[in-house]
Order: sequence, then structure tokens, then C-alpha cells
Amino acid sequence: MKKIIKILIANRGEIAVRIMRTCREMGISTVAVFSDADRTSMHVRYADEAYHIGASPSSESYLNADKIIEVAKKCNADAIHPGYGFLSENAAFSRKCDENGIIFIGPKPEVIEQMGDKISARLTMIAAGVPVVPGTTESVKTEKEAIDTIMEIGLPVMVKASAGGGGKGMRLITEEKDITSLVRSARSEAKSSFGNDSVYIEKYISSPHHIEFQVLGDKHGNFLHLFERECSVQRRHQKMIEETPSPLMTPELRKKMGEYAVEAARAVNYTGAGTIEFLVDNDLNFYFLEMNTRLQVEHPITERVTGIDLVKQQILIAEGQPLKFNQEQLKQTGHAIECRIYAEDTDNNFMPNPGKIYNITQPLGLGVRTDGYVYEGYEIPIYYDSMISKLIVWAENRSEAIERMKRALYEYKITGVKTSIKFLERIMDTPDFRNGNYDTNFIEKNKEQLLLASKCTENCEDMVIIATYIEYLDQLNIAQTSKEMYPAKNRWKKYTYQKNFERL
Amino acid sequence: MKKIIKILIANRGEIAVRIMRTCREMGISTVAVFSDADRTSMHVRYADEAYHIGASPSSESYLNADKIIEVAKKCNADAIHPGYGFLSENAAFSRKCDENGIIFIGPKPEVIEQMGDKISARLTMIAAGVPVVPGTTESVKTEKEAIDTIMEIGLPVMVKASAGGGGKGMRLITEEKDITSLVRSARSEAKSSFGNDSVYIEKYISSPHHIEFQVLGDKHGNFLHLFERECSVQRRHQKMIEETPSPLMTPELRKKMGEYAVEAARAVNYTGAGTIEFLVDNDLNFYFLEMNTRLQVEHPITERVTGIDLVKQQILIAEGQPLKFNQEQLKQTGHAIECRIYAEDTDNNFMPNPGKIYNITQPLGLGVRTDGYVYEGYEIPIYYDSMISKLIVWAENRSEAIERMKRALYEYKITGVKTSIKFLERIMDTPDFRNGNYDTNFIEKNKEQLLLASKCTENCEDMVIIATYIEYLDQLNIAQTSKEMYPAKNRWKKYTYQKNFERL
Amino acid sequence: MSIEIKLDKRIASVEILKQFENLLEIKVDDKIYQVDLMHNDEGIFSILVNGRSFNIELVPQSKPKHYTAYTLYDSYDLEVIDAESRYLRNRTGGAQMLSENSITSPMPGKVVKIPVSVGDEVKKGDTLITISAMKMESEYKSPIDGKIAIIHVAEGSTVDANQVLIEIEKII
Amino acid sequence: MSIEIKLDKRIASVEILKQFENLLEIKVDDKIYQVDLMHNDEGIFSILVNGRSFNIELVPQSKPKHYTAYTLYDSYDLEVIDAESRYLRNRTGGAQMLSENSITSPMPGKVVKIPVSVGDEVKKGDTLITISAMKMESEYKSPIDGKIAIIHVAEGSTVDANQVLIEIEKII
Repeated sequence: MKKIIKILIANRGEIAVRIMRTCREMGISTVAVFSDADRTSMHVRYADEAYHIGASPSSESYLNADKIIEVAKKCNADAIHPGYGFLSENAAFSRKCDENGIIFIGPKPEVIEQMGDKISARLTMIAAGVPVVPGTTESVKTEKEAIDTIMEIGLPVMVKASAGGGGKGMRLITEEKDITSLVRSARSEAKSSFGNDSVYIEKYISSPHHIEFQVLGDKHGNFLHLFERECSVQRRHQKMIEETPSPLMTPELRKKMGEYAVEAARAVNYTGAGTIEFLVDNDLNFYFLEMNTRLQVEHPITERVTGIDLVKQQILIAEGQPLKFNQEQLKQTGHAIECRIYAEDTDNNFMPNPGKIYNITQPLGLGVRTDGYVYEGYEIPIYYDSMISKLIVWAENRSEAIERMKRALYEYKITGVKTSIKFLERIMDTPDFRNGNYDTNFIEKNKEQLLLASKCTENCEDMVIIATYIEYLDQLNIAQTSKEMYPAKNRWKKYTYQKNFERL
Repeated sequence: MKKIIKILIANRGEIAVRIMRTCREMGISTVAVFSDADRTSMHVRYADEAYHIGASPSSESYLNADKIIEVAKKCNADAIHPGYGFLSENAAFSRKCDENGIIFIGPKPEVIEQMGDKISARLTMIAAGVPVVPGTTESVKTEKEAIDTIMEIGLPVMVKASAGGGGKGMRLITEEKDITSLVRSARSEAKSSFGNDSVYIEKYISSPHHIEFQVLGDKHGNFLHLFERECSVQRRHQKMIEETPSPLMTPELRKKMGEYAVEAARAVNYTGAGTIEFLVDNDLNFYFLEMNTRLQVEHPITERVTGIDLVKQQILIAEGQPLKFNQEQLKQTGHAIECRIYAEDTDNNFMPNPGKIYNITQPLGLGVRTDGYVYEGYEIPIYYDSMISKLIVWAENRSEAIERMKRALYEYKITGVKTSIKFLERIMDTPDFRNGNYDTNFIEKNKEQLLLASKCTENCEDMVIIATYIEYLDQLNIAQTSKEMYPAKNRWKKYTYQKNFERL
Repeated sequence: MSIEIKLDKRIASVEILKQFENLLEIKVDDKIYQVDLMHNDEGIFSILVNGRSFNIELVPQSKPKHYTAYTLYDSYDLEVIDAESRYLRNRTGGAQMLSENSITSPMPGKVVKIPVSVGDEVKKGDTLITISAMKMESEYKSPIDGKIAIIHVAEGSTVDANQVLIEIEKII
Repeated sequence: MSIEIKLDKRIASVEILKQFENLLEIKVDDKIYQVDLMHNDEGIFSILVNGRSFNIELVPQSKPKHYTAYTLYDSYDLEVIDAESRYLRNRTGGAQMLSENSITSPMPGKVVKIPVSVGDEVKKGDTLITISAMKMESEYKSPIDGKIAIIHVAEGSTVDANQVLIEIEKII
């Protein structure tokens, strides 16, 4: 059992800051690493120490295992927390940490390999008696083989990167004519995202629910689950909203799925925090989909209903400490919802929208948590993920949680880039979401209502025009007189405009 | 039973915004009122409607009952929420609301009178069998009478404004020579704060614990309490930190005090949210101190451990709805702490420090709630309270809550004015606070450690000097070349300084 | 004298009639408003009109006199049309044509692939360039049948929002 | 050439030795640092030195070349002493004396009461003015035995931070 006193966080963005927060609460020093594009990123400013590790593309920085380990050794970090994405599910990296005497905060390399490869994960689950989706039990390495396999299973199918996650290298094929082009693009995206173009093929279950269970395993053979997360609201196979409890769940189903999730973790002698993802159909049949051997983006909703700090548990487990609670002591209290705020143009097929943040107003108050990393004046780099923050609310019950989320989204103002905030607000207003009657097809099904821009009254349009007019006059004025040297002295303006009006 | 659809909030600052948040979650429209000084205040921008009600001094605006009622009628508000302070405990205002057919969100005027006058409150409690602090049972109206009474009770005594609260018009007298001057200043402060110079006199219990119970009463004869808040960390008789559960509390004492608190509420047929304040000595004897017939500044810690939105309960009760839960269903889960962030100079006897906010970084993440109202560029007016925000954290247990509060205070950056943030951080580090071994004498007792500025290494001093140097060079440059017209284009700087160096 | 402001497709004429400090009487087309207007250097506006509270944030765009306005529920693109812009508009009336025959990046990103060369004949819908931003690749297709006239960027280079990437010539 | 910067009582001499973009070699008194320094218009500085991350925020004060710096744990008042300020300092050497015989408001507020008039003789410790800010009244007392020379403000007026309120004349 080794007390960890310094952790290098091999990540960026909100998750790096979120991990550092827990480290600070535990009295653990933090080390940030950063690429060229991230010198002014929040995680660099938040950390106790920060080291440059390479150029902006992640392949030259956040995926550079050797460089990161070199930094960890140089600054005497005891442990590396990989966050999610990047090297978090990279068995070779985990192994290198071991070899260099650095604790990798996550499962053992063999477990990452076994569960990270979707094929061997499926085989493991089949052996452990956990139901899986029908499909290939072997990795498909060539284009031809992929096409043959698809013809064999029969359309519709999902093609997925064997090494993947997060919707990258994933394609749904429903028509024969698209098979070749979609297999190609899946493989090419898999290659560029994970450095491996192997894919596997599964029967596509149309409109399923995507429900996952959070599990924890320590180094003393204790395993437990922290209930489910409903993650069916997705666009481009990426989650947008998660909630817990799932509106679909019954106490019996929760118990049964929870037991399978614990069995899955036990089957690989899992250590740390992991997630067992299931597909659930409308008849409540469920199938193991994959295991994520890392912290999940949406872990905060579980933290909110259980009161457990999952990052703290990860660190304690990595130190070798046994879990201090058991399954019976865990409870889900109230209801939590997370909305992911992406810098994207929801009206234009969710196209990413990097750029400079102009102003931010954070939502605050009762039951609201924000995990973000962008700040005013920050330029969101083009190289990484478009998620800029997560908004998590809690309330006593689901309908109050929805009202609170609406209020928080209403308060949340980010200008300078397009974001998904208004789109999320509209989701909170759809009858299907409010009734908890939704599956992974939700956004497609409700497209019309979701893309309907809320009408601004003519009054409000006129106010926008007036504001623009005044701003224009103001700029004219600035251009002619000198600007105050000390910006603090001159924020809200209450001066006379007359001088300008006369000129017009 | 009348559904409320529009509420005028007769207040400003964080509490006005906090009330509007709940209104928004309940689908209720909000009306702000504002003084000259508050045109750009957050509550004006947050509300659906906003009306000017007078000059900056509160006597000409937020205390102008007639004007506020006029606005409420003009805009068809169903109800007025008074927040805390200002008109919240003003029986005449409550009565005027009744007379004008506007729901006052709070207790009936007679109850405010009965409990608001400290003397009649004491008499009521004595009649209900609740223990009270020894002292006058009649209001003291002249200076001479006050001095005579003090001599009778014997020093030390507390002189308090009969109509008061929040430490205004309150003086501790321990030495005979100070009696006259302190009685005078108490009466004069009472006059200017509450328009009434009556005072009452109580035996001073040295170093007591200040513990209060939150109560709720509906219009159907249901009363219950939502447990205690420990409020002993005070400076100038104003609270700085509150927590729940109280480290002093035992389950037996909680049960007993809670029962008395409910009895106190029942004795006046209380409706709405109220607080019963007790003094508790080290032998766990407790005495009724006063009842606050309004929402309390520190209500969020109760919300956090019980999950109940107290403002929502106030509104539902005002509509005439019965409470939807009973005493047995209420639970305290985990531990919550609130720190009040004041704009003040803690090194200089907590002198208020109004001024312009330059930059703010809000603390975010797991278990952190902020209720504030200031924003970047906002000028804190000189006319009102110096509290600019409240930081509330929750964790599974007290020691984790302290670590989380330290982390949140560390993250919280407000520049441009002096604040109590660093002082609060030092409180989190004192052994007395960490051990839960403190009473109202805490700050006095730990003064030395609390005023000890944390040492900055010489390195860090040098970095400050370097930053100043670069800023100076940068300003020189601005003064010579033209500033960019569009601030969004030019935030982080990475340009060459060489040109300037050559000139130096 | 009034100024014209273009909001999406609407062109409104704005004029201030009276003013005392932050209280303005202002005419938008044929409607007259009494507004209490405060704003600051960050482009944040608080407007009270008949008691209604409007919050608007204006972000200047890279082109002068172009703004994006954010209200609570929506965002708008606006342009101030003053004498100077009217003059420039008349002079460069042809620019409109150009933009229809060119591909512009809607966001900052990195050029992944340009499968065409100057002089190539292309059909409407052919992919001319692939841009990657935030781990997502987008293909931009030719808006017309034509011939590649100019390629302004190279594979591997980063591009800004609204940068012209490729121009296509109509074949007549 | 180096510049002097005053931090509390310390006067440090600062000089840049080498610079490449945001990487600076800089000398403070006799110590040499290699720093990676980024800053922005809001006065926010991020400095990395040997991997340690320092966050500093500089807020300009109303007097030119005066700043308040906020670090994680503390705040400092700083002043840049360049040729110009050295010149001014020499010229107004007497100003120091004045400030010892005057009462200055440490914060913005409102004058509640001035119980003295010009010409009154006062003793050290006598209350000369009461200022109210944020519902709290503070009394300011005479620093010396003397005679009221000038009263710059009136009862009821609002005052800024660091404004001279009353000047007292020593009786010789």
C-alpha cells in the first residue's frame, strides 16, 4: 500500500481539471502536461506543475506515451491518471507505467487488452454468462473480410473500431450499396483515431436504450456497482444527455443488470472504476455492448445520486486500499441529469465550432454543478474534442430535475462560438423526453421540434437592432477619442451620446 | 388556494437572484425592483421585468413599501417575496400587501410583530415553555432606563435593537465605564437601520454556541423542523461560516431542540419558513435567542443535506398548499458548510471594501454550490450589505467537506476588491475548526493564526515583480500604438517584446 | 439621420429621437420605443422597455461593422450599413458572385485533403476539399459544374473561419 | 537598462536578458529566471518556471504605474519606478509630509458627519469625520494635535477610495 503524493494527469480539458480538483481535496500535488495549442488552457493554470510535451495534434502530445512517462519520472510523480480518451484505454501505456515504477490509475494492462478489444470482451462476457449482441466473435482485419461478414450477418449492422470508443470509427449500414464506402470510412477513422484499423461487426438493434452500469473493483477482490446511467440521447453516436435513475428501469431489472455488471467486473478481476454498457430493447431484454475500462464522461450523475467521489475512489484503489463501503450501503437519492455542452452548430448537422470564447455566464445555485474548462478569452483549439463543459443538475425527482436543468441552461451563456445549449433546452421541452419515453432514436424522431428555433418576438428583434446601433455609435467614438488605459474604470456606460448623434 | 404566477422580489443581491432561480424552475414570472445604484445589478438582468423604485439609499428604495406595492399592482404581481433584510420582517409591509390583495410570502403581520419584537418573542417563548436567556421582558425606550436596567442585571450584558437582526444595533458591554457610550451607539445604529431606537438587554453568555433550527409551517396546522445549523463562527456579531450538522450536536439534543423549535413555531401558528435561534453553552444547556420570521442567509446548507428547496416550500405554503412531507421523512445526509464571501478587508478589522470587480473565477465541480450576484466589471455599491456571495459545499462527512471547502476557496478568485476568501481559507486550517471545537469566541481566540498572511516564497514575489514589469511594458506599447478595436481578437499575448527592450 | 441595420434578411432603419443619459427614445422602422439602455465594453446590453428586461450580447465579427447578437433564445448576424459600407457595396458588387463560386471554411480547422488541382474540371457535388476540426472530418463539395480556378490553401495547413479556400470558374 | 519595481517595502531591479516569443530570461535583482510567460489584456498572467505554475492577476490602480497583484495566497501593492516617476518623486518630495497630516478614505463611501470646522483645534485621537459604507460607519480620528486646515468634503457627499478628506495643520 503506497500513499500517492503526486499525480501527473495525462489529459486536458474539463476532465484534467476535474481530476485535479479531487487531488487538491486529497492533498495530492498535480502535474499538468500540455501541447502547443494548450499553453493557456485551464488545466495548465490549475496544476501545481506543468510541462510541455509536444505539438498540437494529439498524436504528437497527449498520445505520446514515452514523453509523458519521461515527464512523470523527471518530476517524481507517483502515479498517472489518464482521464478518458487519449491513453486511458491503452494497455501498452499502462504497461509502460508499471515498468517505470509509476502507478497507472486504472486497471491492469491485461484487463485493458481483454476488455478494450471488443472481440475478446465479447468472448469473455459470453464465457461469464452475460448476454451479448449477436455478431462477429473475431476481429475483422481486411475490407473484403468485413464485407463478407456483413453479408453473412445480414443488414442492418454496426461496424465498429475494435480499439475504439466515443463513436469514432463507427458506422451503421442499412443498405447494400453503402457497404464498401462505409466500411472504408470506418476503417480509416479507426486508423486515424486509434492507430488500428481493425473493426468488428454486430447486428444492429434498432432504437435500443443505451444503459450502462458504473462498477468499482479494488485489489482485494471486492466488486460493486453504483447503479445505472441512461445514455440514450445521442447524436452521431455520441451521448448528449445522461440521467440516473433511468426512466426505463424497474427495481427488478436494476437488480438483475447490476448483478451481471458486477459479474462482468469480477470475470476479469477488474480494479478501479469501469463501466459496463448494455443495449436494452423495449421488451427490457438487455445485451452487453462493451466495457469502458476508465472513468466515463458522465460519471458526475452517479456521484450526485450516490454521494461518492469516483475519482477519489480510483486513487484510493490505486493506492491499494480496500473499498470502504459495500453494495448494501449504496443508495440512489433523487434524480440527476447531465447535459454535455459542445462547441457545435446544432442547426448544421452538429458541425464542430471551435473559436474564441467571448463571454461566459455560469449557471449557479441549488442543485447545479458545472464541470468545464473554457474561460473568457480562451480560444478552443481545433485539434481536440468539441465538448467544452458538462452541466449536471440534481433534484428530488425527475420532473424537478428537468425544470432545474431548463433553468440552468437558460442561465448558461457562452458567446463567441456556437454551442449545443439551446438545442439541449429544446430537448427538455419535448414530450418524449419529459415522459421518459425515449431511446437512441430520440433526436432523429424529434428532429422537427428540436431544430425549430424559438421565436423571438418582433420587439426582441428590434432590441437587437437597437443594441447594434448603439454599439456602432460607441465604436465610432472609440475610434475618435482615446480609449481609457485602465479597462476597470470603464465598464458600464452611462455617458451622453449626443455628440455622435449630431454628427450623423 | 391560489396558484401564484408572478412574483415581485422586493430585494436585491444574491437572495433576489436565488429566489428568481426557483421561480423560473416553477414557471413563475419574476419582477425585479431596483434603486439608482442597482440599474446594472444582476437581479435586474435576471428578472423578466424590472422597475426603478428610487434613489440609492435603501430608505428611499428597498424600504419604500408604498412604492413597491404600487409597482406590484401596476405589473399585476400575485405575490411579493421579501428575501431577507429590508422589508422581510416588517409587519406593516406584510399588512399592506394583504390590504392590496397581494400575497406576502412569509408569516402573517401579527406573527411578525409578535416574534419580530424581541421582547414579545421572549414572552411568547416563556409562555410556550421554551427556555430563554435571562434579561429584560420589556422594551427599553430611553437611555436612562437602559443604563438602570443594565446595572440591575449586572455586567456583562448584550444590548440589542428590539426591531433588529444581523448584528446591527447590537453591543456587548463588559465594563461600567463604557455603558453610556455603547448604549448610545446601539440606539443610534438601531434608529438608522430599523427606524426604531428601542433596545432590550440580555445577560451575556460568554462564548456560547449559536445554533439555529429551520422550521416550516403551512396553513393547515402542520409544523416541522429541518434540523440545525451551527452558526458560531462570527465576526462583529455577523455570521461568517455555517455548517450542518453541528459538530456539537448529539442525536438526543437534536431531538429535544427540534421539538422545542416546532413548539415555538406552533405557539404562534407560524406559516412559511422561519428560524429559531438558540444559544447553547458548553454543558449543552440551550436558550431561545430569537426567531427570524423569514428566509435565512444560510438556508442553502439545510437545502443541501435535506434535498428540500426552501424557497419553493415558501411559495407552495403561500399558495395555501399543505406540506408534502412529514418529520419522519426528513433526513440529514452528509455534511454541508457555507462560507460567506464579504467584500471586506479582513486584515483591517473587517472594514467593508466596496469597489469594482475586476475578474472572477467561480469554483466549480463536485459538491460545490455558489449563490452570488456580482460579475466582472460590476461596481459593488456603497449603500448595501458587503456580502457578495455564498459558497456552499457538501461532502459525505465533515472532514471531506472541509477539504472540499478549502479547494473551492482556493479556486475562488475575485480581484479588484478585498474579500474574506483567504481569511476563510485560514479558518479551514485552524485545529479548533477542524476538530469542531469552537464557539462564538472562535475568531477572537484564533486571531493570531487567522491574521497570519500565508508566506509567499521569494520565488513567488519575484514572479509578481516580473508580471508587473511585463504589464508595464505592455502598457507602454498600448500607449504608443493603437489598441485593437475588437477585444475578442487579442486576449492572450504571444508577441515579441524586443521592440520595447531596445528602447529601455 | 438614420442608419440601416441588416438582421438576417431584414433591413431596418434606426434613428434616435431623444436622449437623456441612458434613457433613449428611438425609432426602428416605424415603431418608436422608450428604452432604458445600459451597455459595457464587453458588448453586454441590458435594455428595459415598458418594464420588460432584455439581455443582449454583441460579439464583433472579423469583418468591420458585422456583429453576432445573442439573445436568451437565439443568435443573429447583423451588419451596420452606413455611408461607407454603401459605397463599398456598390464598388464591389461582383463579390457576391465570387462567393457563390467558391468554397469557404465555416469554422477554423486543418486541411486534410485536396483531391483536385488547378485546372481540373469538376461537377456539382464533387468533393473538393476535406477539413478536419475537433476530431471530425467534413467534406466540401463543388456548388457548380466548373473548373478549379484558384486553390488558396495546401494540405496540412490550418484555416480560419470564413476563409476562402477554393475558387471555381464556371465553364461558359 | 533595468527598471525598478517597488513591492511593499522592497525595491527590486528587473531586466530582460533574452527573449524568444513567450520564453524570457529575466533578472530580478541578482537572480536569473527562465520563464514561460503568457498574459492577456485582463492582466491575467500564467508563468511557468522550472515546471512550477504561477497564476498572477494584476489590477491597475487609479494612480498610473500602480498595480495590485493577486497571487493564490496573497495580494501585493506594486509600483513601477521609471525615469518619469523618479523625476516626479524628487519634485514632490514634500507630499509625503502632507499625507501624514491628512485623513484619506480607505474605501468609497458616504460622509455621515463632520463634527469639526476649519480653524478648530483638535487633539490626536479626536474624531474628525464619520464615513458610512455598506451599512457600517467608521470614525476617522486626528493623527496629530493640530488645527483643521482644509475640509475637502461635505456631509452627505460620496467619496472615492484614497481621496483626501481633511487636512490638519501642526501648531508650532
